[in-house]
Amino acid sequence: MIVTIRFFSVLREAFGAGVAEVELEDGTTGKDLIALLADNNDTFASLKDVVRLAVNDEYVENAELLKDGDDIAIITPVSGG
Amino acid sequence: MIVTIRFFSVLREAFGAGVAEVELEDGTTGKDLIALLADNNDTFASLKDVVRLAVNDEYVENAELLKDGDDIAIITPVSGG
Amino acid sequence: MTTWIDISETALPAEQVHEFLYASQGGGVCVFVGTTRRVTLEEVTEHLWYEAHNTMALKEMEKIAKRASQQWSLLRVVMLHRTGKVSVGEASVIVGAATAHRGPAFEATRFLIDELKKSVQIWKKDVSPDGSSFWVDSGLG
Amino acid sequence: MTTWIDISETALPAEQVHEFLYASQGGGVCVFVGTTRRVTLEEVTEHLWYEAHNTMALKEMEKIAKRASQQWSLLRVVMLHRTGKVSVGEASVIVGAATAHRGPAFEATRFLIDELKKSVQIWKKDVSPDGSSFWVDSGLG
Repeated sequence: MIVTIRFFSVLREAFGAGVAEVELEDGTTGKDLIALLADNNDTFASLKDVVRLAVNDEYVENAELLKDGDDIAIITPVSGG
Repeated sequence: MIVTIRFFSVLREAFGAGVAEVELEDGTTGKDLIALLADNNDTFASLKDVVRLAVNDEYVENAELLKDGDDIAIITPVSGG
Repeated sequence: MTTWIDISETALPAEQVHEFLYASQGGGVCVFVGTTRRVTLEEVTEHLWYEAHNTMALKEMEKIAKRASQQWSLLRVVMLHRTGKVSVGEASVIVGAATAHRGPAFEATRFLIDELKKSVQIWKKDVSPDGSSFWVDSGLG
Repeated sequence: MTTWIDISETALPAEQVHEFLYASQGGGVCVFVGTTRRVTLEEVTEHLWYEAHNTMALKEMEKIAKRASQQWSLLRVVMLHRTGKVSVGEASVIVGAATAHRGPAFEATRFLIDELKKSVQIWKKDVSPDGSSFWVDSGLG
């Protein structure tokens, strides 16, 4: 399956892009995706316990199964205002 | 002695003027002035326990002696804002 | 602390109040505006009419700003009051503070308006659409 | 309750925020503005740079406004955030509320900014005059 992943702030800079299309195996959960990204990027690795995933603009539990076409935002601690 | 008396809001309307020049006997205190004004005006009479006197823009105690040339403001409960 | 304290008969300049407070280069700005409310306890107001003992009122506002600056670390303070006719939906008073952080901005601004209402020598008359009026909290029974 | 919630790359319109809130015809308006502070813990900031997940951030601001309206009786609520470069002394965020009386205006406005900072999906980078920068409270050690 193909999903879209959106990165912001620290992660956008760490991955060098704000949006990426990624091919994942069927059955991949949010938790699996976090582990995958942490394996590939040191900055992500150090944030893996504080990031939250949002699918199609709604936060999801890490145990949730991802689906083809999901638009996944990786939300790091916010600092607006 | 001659003093200037300034009225605001309810008292300005009750006395029909914002400023009055008044001749007072030497030795008149703030308390005496309040009694005098209360005798002459019913609205003032009903406010006599809540008004404060200011002489030359500073609040004074009612026991204070008034002096020739004093500029006396009669301050009723305020309601700005 | 830099202050901007004034009483005027013209509309209060919200934009300039913001510019003045932002210029502190602090991080937090709080502004409170009192506006003429259309309905109070089911009675309709057409406009409010304000009268001030200007010289005393300005001195009193200066004192309040100073007391605020003794309690909080304030970069800039604004206290502006309008006199004369203030129609429904218009501003009669704007107070505000600029600070490094937001907590003191809120606290000081609340203090400024609470104290202004308690002690500044300004009086308010409520005029209804039928032309009847009364002085608000005048002390009369 | 009428709300005005937005994220934009242009300067935040203080004057229009005031007009919008006054139009409630209530009696109290409180506005809080976050501006770029020049000095934080002795470090000088040249500008802040904000980035948002716009769609999520707008939804989150709507939720916060709704929660505020459940706690206080609010006539109007504003929540505006700027993105991109925000220089020293410029506004990055304006929140505010119009109410019948002043207490709830202050309390609701404080709630709006506190909750916005906690949960709205916006991130801030601090850029110093020498060009160095860091993402504020990013979660990195």
